[in-house]
Amino acid sequence: MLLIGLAMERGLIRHFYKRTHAEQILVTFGLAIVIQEIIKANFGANPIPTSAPDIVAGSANIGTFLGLGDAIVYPWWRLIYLTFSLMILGGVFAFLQFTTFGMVVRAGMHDRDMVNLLGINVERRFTIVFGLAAVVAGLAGVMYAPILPPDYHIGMDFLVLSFVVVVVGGMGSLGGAVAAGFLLGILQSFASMNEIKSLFPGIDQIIIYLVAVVILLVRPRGLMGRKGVMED
Amino acid sequence: MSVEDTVLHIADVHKSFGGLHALSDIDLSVQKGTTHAIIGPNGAGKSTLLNVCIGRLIPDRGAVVFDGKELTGKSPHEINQAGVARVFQTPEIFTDLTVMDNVIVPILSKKDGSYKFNPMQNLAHRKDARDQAMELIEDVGLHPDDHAGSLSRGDKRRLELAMCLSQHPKLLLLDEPTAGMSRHDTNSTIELLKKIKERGMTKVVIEHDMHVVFSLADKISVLAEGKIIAEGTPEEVKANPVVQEAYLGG
Amino acid sequence: MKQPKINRRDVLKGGAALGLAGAAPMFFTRNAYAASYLNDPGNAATVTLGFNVPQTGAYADEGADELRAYELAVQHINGEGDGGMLNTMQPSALKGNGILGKKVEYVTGDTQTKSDAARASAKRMIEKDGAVMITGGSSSGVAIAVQGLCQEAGVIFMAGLTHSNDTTGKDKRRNGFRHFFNGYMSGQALGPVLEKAYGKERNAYHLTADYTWGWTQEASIKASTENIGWKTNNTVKTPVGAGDFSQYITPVLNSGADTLILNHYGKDMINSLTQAVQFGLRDKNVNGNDFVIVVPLYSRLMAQGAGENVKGIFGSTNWHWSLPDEGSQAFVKSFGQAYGFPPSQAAHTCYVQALLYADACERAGTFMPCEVVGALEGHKFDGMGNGPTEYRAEDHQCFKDVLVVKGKENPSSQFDVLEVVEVTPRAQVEYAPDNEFFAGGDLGPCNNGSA
Amino acid sequence: MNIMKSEIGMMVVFTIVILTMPLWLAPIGAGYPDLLQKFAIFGLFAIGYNILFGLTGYLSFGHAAFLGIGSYAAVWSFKLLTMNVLPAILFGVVCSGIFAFCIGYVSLRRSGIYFSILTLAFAQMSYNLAYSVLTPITNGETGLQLTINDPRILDAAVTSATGLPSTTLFGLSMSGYSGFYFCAVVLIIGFFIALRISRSPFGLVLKGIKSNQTRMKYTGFNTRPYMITAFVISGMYAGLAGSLMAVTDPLAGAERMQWTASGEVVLMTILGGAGTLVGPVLGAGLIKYFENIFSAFNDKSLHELFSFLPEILENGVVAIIRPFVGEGWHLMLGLLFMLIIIFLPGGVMKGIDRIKTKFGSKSEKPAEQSE
Repeated sequence: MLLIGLAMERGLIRHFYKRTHAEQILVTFGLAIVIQEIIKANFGANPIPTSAPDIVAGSANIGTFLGLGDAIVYPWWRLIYLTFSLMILGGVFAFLQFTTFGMVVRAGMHDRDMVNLLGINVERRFTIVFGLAAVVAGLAGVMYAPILPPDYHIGMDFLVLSFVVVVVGGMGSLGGAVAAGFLLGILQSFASMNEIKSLFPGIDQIIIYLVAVVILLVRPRGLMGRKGVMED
Repeated sequence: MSVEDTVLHIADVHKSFGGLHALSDIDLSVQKGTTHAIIGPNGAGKSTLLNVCIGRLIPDRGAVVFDGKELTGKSPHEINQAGVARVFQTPEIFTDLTVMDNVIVPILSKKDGSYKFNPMQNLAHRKDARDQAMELIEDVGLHPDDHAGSLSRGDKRRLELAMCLSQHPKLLLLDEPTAGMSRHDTNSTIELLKKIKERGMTKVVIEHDMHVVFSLADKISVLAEGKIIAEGTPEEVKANPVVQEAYLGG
Repeated sequence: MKQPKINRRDVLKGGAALGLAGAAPMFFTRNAYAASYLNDPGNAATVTLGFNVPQTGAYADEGADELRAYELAVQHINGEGDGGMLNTMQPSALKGNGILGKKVEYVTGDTQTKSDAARASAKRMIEKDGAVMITGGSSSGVAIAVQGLCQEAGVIFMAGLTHSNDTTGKDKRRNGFRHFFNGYMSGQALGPVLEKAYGKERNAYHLTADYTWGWTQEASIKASTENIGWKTNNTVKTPVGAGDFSQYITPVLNSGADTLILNHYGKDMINSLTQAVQFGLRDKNVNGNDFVIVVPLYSRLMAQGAGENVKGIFGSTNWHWSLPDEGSQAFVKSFGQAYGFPPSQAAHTCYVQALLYADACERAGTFMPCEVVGALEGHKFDGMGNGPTEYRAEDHQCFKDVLVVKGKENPSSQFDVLEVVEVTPRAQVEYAPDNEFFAGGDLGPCNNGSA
Repeated sequence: MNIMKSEIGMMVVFTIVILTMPLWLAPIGAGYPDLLQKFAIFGLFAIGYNILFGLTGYLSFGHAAFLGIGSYAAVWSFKLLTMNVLPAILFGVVCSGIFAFCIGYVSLRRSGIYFSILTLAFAQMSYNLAYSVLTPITNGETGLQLTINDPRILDAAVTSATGLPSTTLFGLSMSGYSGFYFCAVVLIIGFFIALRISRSPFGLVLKGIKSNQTRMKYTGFNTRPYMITAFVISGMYAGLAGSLMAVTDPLAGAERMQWTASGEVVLMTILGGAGTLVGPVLGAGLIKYFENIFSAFNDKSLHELFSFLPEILENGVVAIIRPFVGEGWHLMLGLLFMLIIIFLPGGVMKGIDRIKTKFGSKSEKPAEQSE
């Protein structure tokens, strides 16, 4: 995953830093179609069942653990997934926040030329960040496979949603993305309840987008967006 | 001078960012037909003052009165429609358009600015606008068919000046109009600005270049740390010891 | 940039030129010779059929399997290969020399599982390639959209995989025919089997894909399970393509229900089933009953996608390659020889539809759609893998036995994931044409199209 | 004087090229009514989209919503009023215009990526609702179709032989070639309007907004109403295209509103050349051609195509091409897409301009982007 990410950045994406955002989006979209079709040609279009290791199969009886009877159960794998994502999140956050490397990258986001003038090779660091992003996304995919059997089209299903979450969270803000993810996920779950659906028919279908609209109108740069990122 | 001659009156304006007082208790009057220069060291609040005048920033306190009307709280396009035009420090022009179109847009603004839907009118037939634009473009020495984006920095400034002049503003605000220009270009710009003065246009100029300031200004206000520390004719200001200490000497 | 002046007269002149230019190519729009119906092959040596299947999108694998079946059917009709079901079909007017002596040619297209794309593709086949019959598809929305198009254009439509009641219910058309079974039949077939396996005292919770097919299936299954005494605890609609169903599954745990019915198909079915099993639903015991899950419509390809999780889960299917009858065996054999693995139910229904169309043309003695419709309406046949079958004249739905299947506990290969539990006889799944689930439609007159 | 620079010259050339499409597209397999109709309809859609994106630079990811609304409105007009296409088109354009005003009014409070996300969110909401909850109006996944029993209060009770009446323009059937010519005439009118807009003071204001919105504001322009107008106009174009889809094929489906459909028009515009007049039409044609022709190849038709080659060569060529056509046409599209963005930023029109300046007459300046 790291290698694919690095290769992609070196071969293609870096030539697009100077182009418009629209072109950046479009060229990666084109690449996504190509990769997707290659996967289809090799693995077929049908989902591939992937089971979690046997040792963590089944579900945990959280209710008993909390002393609430056996009413609340949750699959072990999802608990592992949750723990794992929190660890990755912490790692990425620490990396960007507390290392010099992260500091340079954040500075480069605001003003690439300035950082370059300081004699720091921003390009190389962006390559590494891109690779890192690919690794994190890849890990998410691997860990998610037992919950959602992967097929060649799975990327597209997540594309729009992740796009919305990042923008709603605030571009360039890790905390914002996490907060937006939680917020939208929880609201979606509430909206899926029959009691709420009977009050507002179809609310479960649109809640995410509705909340996205409201947030962007109230907070122009998303939940935790900072000035100067992706604004030209 | 009487109050009627005052075109722009900045009354008791105060603006702070966080804890920083960018402007405090600014009181300033600009007389009709004069060129009023504002000088001061970097960070003195000169650009902030201009931004308050054109509606980019809203003052925390005080008012900007132009031509008897209060501008505070009005949106930028309303302020421009009232007759205030501004030349920016880094030229704000339409880099994707030709020089001709760059000048035509502000000419259209008088009629179309607040909104006019005329999608079927052919621009090529607006001869009045084209002639007017052509005259101005020749005045500043540019070519109408050139692409604005490919102009030199100096030419871009001249283009922006032409764009502002095409609106016949009652008040023209100039933010360092000669910064980054060669001595030759600076001189021709000074000539151009003097020519405008003869037409009776009121100007407020922010400038570092003392050569420019003393050859253009009728009156100078000196700004330091958000306050006006001195005001008067060029000679008076030159002689003022406070100014010499704060600015000229430092 | 200089521009000439334009005045009103110029505009008028331009308009006149435009009118003239518009009129000229109209001469090319009609064929010179007269024909009695659209795309009449006339004296040509070949006849063209259009195979419209999903080649991209979620159902691309099913589409690929359908296309394999069609290619096989064309070979068999043209007298190539081992003949497949041509040898077992009863009665058969096919001679193995094409249809009416004309060699069968075919064109293919991608429906993308989208109505617009499917209709565009079908229109190309009709307008450009001269297809006299369109067949295929792997979802009800597309089938209904293409069926409507074929009716308007005036060609025959032989539906592929489409399970919604509406295809031969409220959206039925005279030019369209469906061999595949439907949601109501699934419900009728499953009811008795579920009663036998799980008893009369059950409390069912439905999760239903929130669109037309899901609703008709939910209604059908609900009716038949309530008929055997089951209570319906709740019915919850889930958005199509939800991906994560956890927020729908958690409420099931505390609802008091002991049976979960997943009215999902395709990816939704794979995901909801996988996740329901992970939440430990099947390990639970509610009201003294072991918790069970039912997936009313099975597809072998999708069952493969769900892997281990389908074991022991009941559902229904139109056909399965393990059926021992002569017709099924002949088809599985020639399909296996050509491609190296057994065919899916989608492949089967498409293959059969192609053969049935060819046979109807032979019997009608023409490709003229209205004559072919006449030959298919009320046609009874056997030896095609489903036992004695009838194309009912009133709604163009095939009536035949329905298979109830169960996920196999010990699969011998990746294709061997389902076992047939019961073959529900036709009488048990049959319904009156004006049944409440199918009412509201009208076949209308047939359409030969304008040549 | 360059013929392409003059308005009349441009219109005459465009009109001739469009109306003779059945002739010159036939040799490459695209000369049949349905695809020709699609060329015209999506050309119109892309022209309209370009008025927003090409002139003002605002990237909307939700324009398919207006296409869908136009379709639904037109089909309802067929069901309730009459099979005549004019009320349907009017109804479609008006409905999408109203809708565009509402969405634009809210979305245009933000710019850049935030504007894109807002439009995307609105379009996805429309799609999800149309697919499920609004089924009584939209007929959900199946799509809204005509039925024999529709009231059609303005039509006398005529039942046609096929069971379903077909859409007409005062008796002229709107399927087949006559449908194409109708769409083509609408396309030409739409093109003319877009041409005039781009050369009008209004158009110049929009270009000014794209180039430097700050300067526009400090030059006395209230940019918001201009933006909203551009948004509504392009929404109406989309509605017009949507109603024409219903005219040539009376069906409206929810998937017309999905984000992939919105993405498609972005691709068309950028592929052809955003901001150019002809580019979007070209891009629309290119993508529709790929979708309909390249996806239709199979082993058999490929072998037939290359049967003039010796057998070994034939098999070789087919083996190389096979993965890119038929079920692999998406691969081809993705590759083409990347190649154009990488090597021809600015789209096909820009590429043509480059070739022109390289080989063409020296006196000719590279065509401006604004054209």
